[in-house]
Amino acid sequence: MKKKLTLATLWLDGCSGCHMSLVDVDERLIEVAEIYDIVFSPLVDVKEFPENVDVTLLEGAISTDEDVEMVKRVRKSTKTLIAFGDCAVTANVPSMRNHFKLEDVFKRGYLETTPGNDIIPNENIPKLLEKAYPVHHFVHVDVFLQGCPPSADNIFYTLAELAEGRTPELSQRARFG
Amino acid sequence: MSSSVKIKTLTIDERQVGARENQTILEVARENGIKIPTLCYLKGLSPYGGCRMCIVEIAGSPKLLPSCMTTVEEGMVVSTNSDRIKKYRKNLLELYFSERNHVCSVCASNGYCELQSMAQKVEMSHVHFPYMYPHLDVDATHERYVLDHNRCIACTRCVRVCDEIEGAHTLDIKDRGIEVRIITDLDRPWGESETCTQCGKCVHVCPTGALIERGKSVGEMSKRKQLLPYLTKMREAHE
Amino acid sequence: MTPEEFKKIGEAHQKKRESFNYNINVCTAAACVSLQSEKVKEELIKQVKEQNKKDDCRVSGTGCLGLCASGPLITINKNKALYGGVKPEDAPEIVKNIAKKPVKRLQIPTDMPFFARQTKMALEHCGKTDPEVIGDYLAKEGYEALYNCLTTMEPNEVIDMMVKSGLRGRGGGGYPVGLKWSTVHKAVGFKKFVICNADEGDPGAFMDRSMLESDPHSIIEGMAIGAYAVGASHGYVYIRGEYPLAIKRLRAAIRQAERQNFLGKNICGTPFSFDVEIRLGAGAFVCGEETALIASIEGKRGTPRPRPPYPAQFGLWGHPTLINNVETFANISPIVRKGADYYASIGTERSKGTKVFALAGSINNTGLIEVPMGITLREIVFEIGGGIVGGKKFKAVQTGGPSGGCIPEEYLDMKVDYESLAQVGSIMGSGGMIVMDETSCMVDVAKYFMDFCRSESCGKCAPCRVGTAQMYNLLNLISQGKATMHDLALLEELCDVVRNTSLCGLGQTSANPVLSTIRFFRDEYLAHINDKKCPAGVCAIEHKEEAVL
Amino acid sequence: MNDAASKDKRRKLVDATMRRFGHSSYALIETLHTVQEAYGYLDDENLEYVSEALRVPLSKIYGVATFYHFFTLKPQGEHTAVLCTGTACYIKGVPAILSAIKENFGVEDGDTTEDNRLSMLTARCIGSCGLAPAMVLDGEIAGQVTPEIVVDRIGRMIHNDT
Repeated sequence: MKKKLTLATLWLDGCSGCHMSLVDVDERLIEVAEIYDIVFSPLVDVKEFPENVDVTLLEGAISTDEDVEMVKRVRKSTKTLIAFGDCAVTANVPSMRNHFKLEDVFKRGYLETTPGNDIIPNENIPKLLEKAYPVHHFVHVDVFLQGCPPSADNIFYTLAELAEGRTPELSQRARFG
Repeated sequence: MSSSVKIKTLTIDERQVGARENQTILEVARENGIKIPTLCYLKGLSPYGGCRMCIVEIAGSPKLLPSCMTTVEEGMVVSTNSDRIKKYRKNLLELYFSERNHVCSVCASNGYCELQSMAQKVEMSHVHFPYMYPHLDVDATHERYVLDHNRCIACTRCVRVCDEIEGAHTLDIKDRGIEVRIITDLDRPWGESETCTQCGKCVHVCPTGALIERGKSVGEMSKRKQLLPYLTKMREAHE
Repeated sequence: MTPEEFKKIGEAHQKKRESFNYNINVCTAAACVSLQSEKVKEELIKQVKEQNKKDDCRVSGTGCLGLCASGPLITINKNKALYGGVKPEDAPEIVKNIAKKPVKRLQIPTDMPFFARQTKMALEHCGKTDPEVIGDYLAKEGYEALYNCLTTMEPNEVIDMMVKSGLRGRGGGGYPVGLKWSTVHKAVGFKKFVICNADEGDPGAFMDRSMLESDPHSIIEGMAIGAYAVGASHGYVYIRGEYPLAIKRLRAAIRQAERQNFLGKNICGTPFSFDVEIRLGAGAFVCGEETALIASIEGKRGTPRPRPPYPAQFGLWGHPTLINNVETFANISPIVRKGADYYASIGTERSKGTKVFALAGSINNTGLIEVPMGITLREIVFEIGGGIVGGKKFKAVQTGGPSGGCIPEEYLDMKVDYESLAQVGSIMGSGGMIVMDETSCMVDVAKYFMDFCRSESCGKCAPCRVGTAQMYNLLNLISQGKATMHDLALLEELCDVVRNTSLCGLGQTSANPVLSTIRFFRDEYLAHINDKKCPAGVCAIEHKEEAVL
Repeated sequence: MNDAASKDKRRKLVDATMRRFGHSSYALIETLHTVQEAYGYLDDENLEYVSEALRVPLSKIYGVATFYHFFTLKPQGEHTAVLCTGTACYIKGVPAILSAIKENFGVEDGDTTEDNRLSMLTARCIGSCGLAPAMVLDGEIAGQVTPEIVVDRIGRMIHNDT
């Protein structure tokens, strides 16, 4: 029996749609479970990101200072980092705030569109960066899995190929959007 | 065609092909099933030579030439997909994606966009140049169409179809460099235009989601690609 | 009109000039005019009247003498005196001892290297004739070359002469003139055009302006000879809107040439007809590129189109068109008069003749010089140019403007010609030569030129419009000390993409200033990136650390 | 001359240019030069008039008018100061001059002061590199200027007519 690989999944500034698509591989989840041990994931109750993980599926853009810390930490302890879905690959929807000033974004979000509320929260929540960035703006990314969300087949194909030690050939399979 | 038109022979990707003397490399390549990517070229409109996707290498010339506007020469040796060209085409796509705000997942043309499919063809997995995130507005003043500058790649297909096929020349391009924008008349809202005939040809030749029909939501704006070939055929029938 | 007739006009004019003992010529080119040389001229005329030497002295305007640094300049051809920095209030003193010894404090030695080391061909008459009087030009064998071509030579012979002379385009590309002329000559077309490219968009280049202001007739004559050689009947001078004085002088010269039948119908009584119109540019550097210039003359946005087809076959309104630079046309009549062999004897093996350079920047003798090809940069900067201002340390000389490069000290002894400049990653360009000393920062210079290309890009093709903007942003990050080595690698990759995929010369050469400064001054880039320091102290380094890779 | 007459005189200048070129579309740039000289800037009314006369579409005219740096679509101040930002001028201290102008008159490239007295523009290169840094004040070239000279000259220029 080959030694089981460790798999971590997480999302930063994302909508968890990619994780839904991951779960969408349906019965093939069993095959995945045979190859990979999920050592960190929102679907699993683990607090600290573990050391030397084989494969990490990182969903979502980098929008806050804590995201930056997390992505650097993930990179340090992951062998193969997958930018999982368009938000991680291109910063997609989160980046639609980038061409506005930050204070206008706050005003729009907390004041103009929510009558009766006149405070912008800023205690013990992560500090928003000026702009939302794709993952490869901060760390080296090994595999770019495009799609919003990427199809379940493409996710499974990627995980299976990596398990065989091959780099997945995604260009003809996946695309943005 | 008068018989005096000379026939030229040349080589494209190691294949011998024949061509009439005034044909471009792109036309001859496509006649022989050789695929060359294009964005601003559209059969039926005058060639523009701006998007640079159709660049090819020609033996003997250090420069990469646009196949849409380079006419064939006897004995030319053309290569359309060397590694060097493939790399540049990918970089060009990355520049297009970094220039404006191309968010495919929420775009009306999602699934029908030529920029999106081109990214797949040239195997562009991600954009490694910094995104520029310019602040661009959306002109939704027209009762039937919307012009979204965030999705525009300034290929001027809309300008050319409005001028050459419809004849209204309502659309043109203003300013220079990174500031270029498509405009209607004296840069007034599209809804106020008196020259626009509301024919919609510009919408159906636009390769991306920059020009769409009002009311179309995400992934619903399929373009009637056969509109222009049909009109061109009808037009030639008249000549 | 036969040669005897226009020679007679020339001689009559010459006799009138010589009837005066003293001819006081005041430089009235734009640089001196901006230092009030017109007022100096009026004052001198007033003084000559007051000291009633009217029949003895004659005051007239003249073209650029080259040494703008010490303008306004005056020459008195009787005693070969040359005065610099003349103020209107100096006029009485000058006129008073016109016959005696020249005024010491104003005098500039005429044997200094700045003047001695020059070989004048294109600038032959500059400073010797009054640009607003055709008679002066005729007195110096003006239009004789045109007359000889029209009456004694076939168009092919004229073209062969250009081929033999080895003259290459002076606009920057260095394309052999003879080859271009023969291509347009052979092109089939019932209507052909000749265009003089006076767009001179390179910042720091002002030789075309000076030639048009000082000797417009030699340009007209050159164009007419070119038109005869290629079989064109109509010509345009596309000139920058920013040169009002040059436009005024050229317009007057064209009118005078028409009146003397050197332009218009049946020139000098021969069957050849040729007329010239002026077209104003309106501030677009890209219109220096041939196809963009043609689009501009056609009343459109100045956006280039792919070549081939070249304008020689498919040019203005689809007709075969010859386009050459001002300086190229200025070289034509000297070649016809002095012979192709004489011209070919000057310069290097593959770069023949002379080149006009506009010396500017941190150099003592700023101004125009015309030197034989093959001269070394050291001779230009330190001997002719008189060395660096304030004795500061030489750092680099920039040639070719936004398409050129910065050449460091170790190449000072390099011969200046098309090939050697290309080897050090620069280009000849139109001839702007900006000398920089230790106070200039090379990253800042690269950023300045990229800012120029970014705002002058026409926007038609993505590599140039987006590439230059991306490169400018990266250079900005570097100069603010916020960049990483990853950014430098991105910058170098972008240079390669933009240079190879851009549609026209602007995009293709926009990377040259960056590549040449990285090649020769990489340590300065590293200082900005790793040490967060600007060695020359020019860039404002911000110390906030950006959270980047 | 009251406004209608002067407008009429200026309109005649524009017509003259168009007539000189036989009202053909390639006379567009020359015509826009005349409009700018006569009216100081390219206003919409004139653009429509020229579009009609030369049979050039409105959008095409706007494209040409905004392509060239020399043309301006905004009314200009009474006095214009054009600072040359060519290479020779740049390395001799243009940045310092620009910030001095911004401090003293609150205007940057392409702006006009609120009191409409001064329009500040930059030019790529005005060809007076021998006198770098150079500046054009109401059409008159001033050479070898320093921040102090510039502030003084502009100040005198815009205040001398009150």
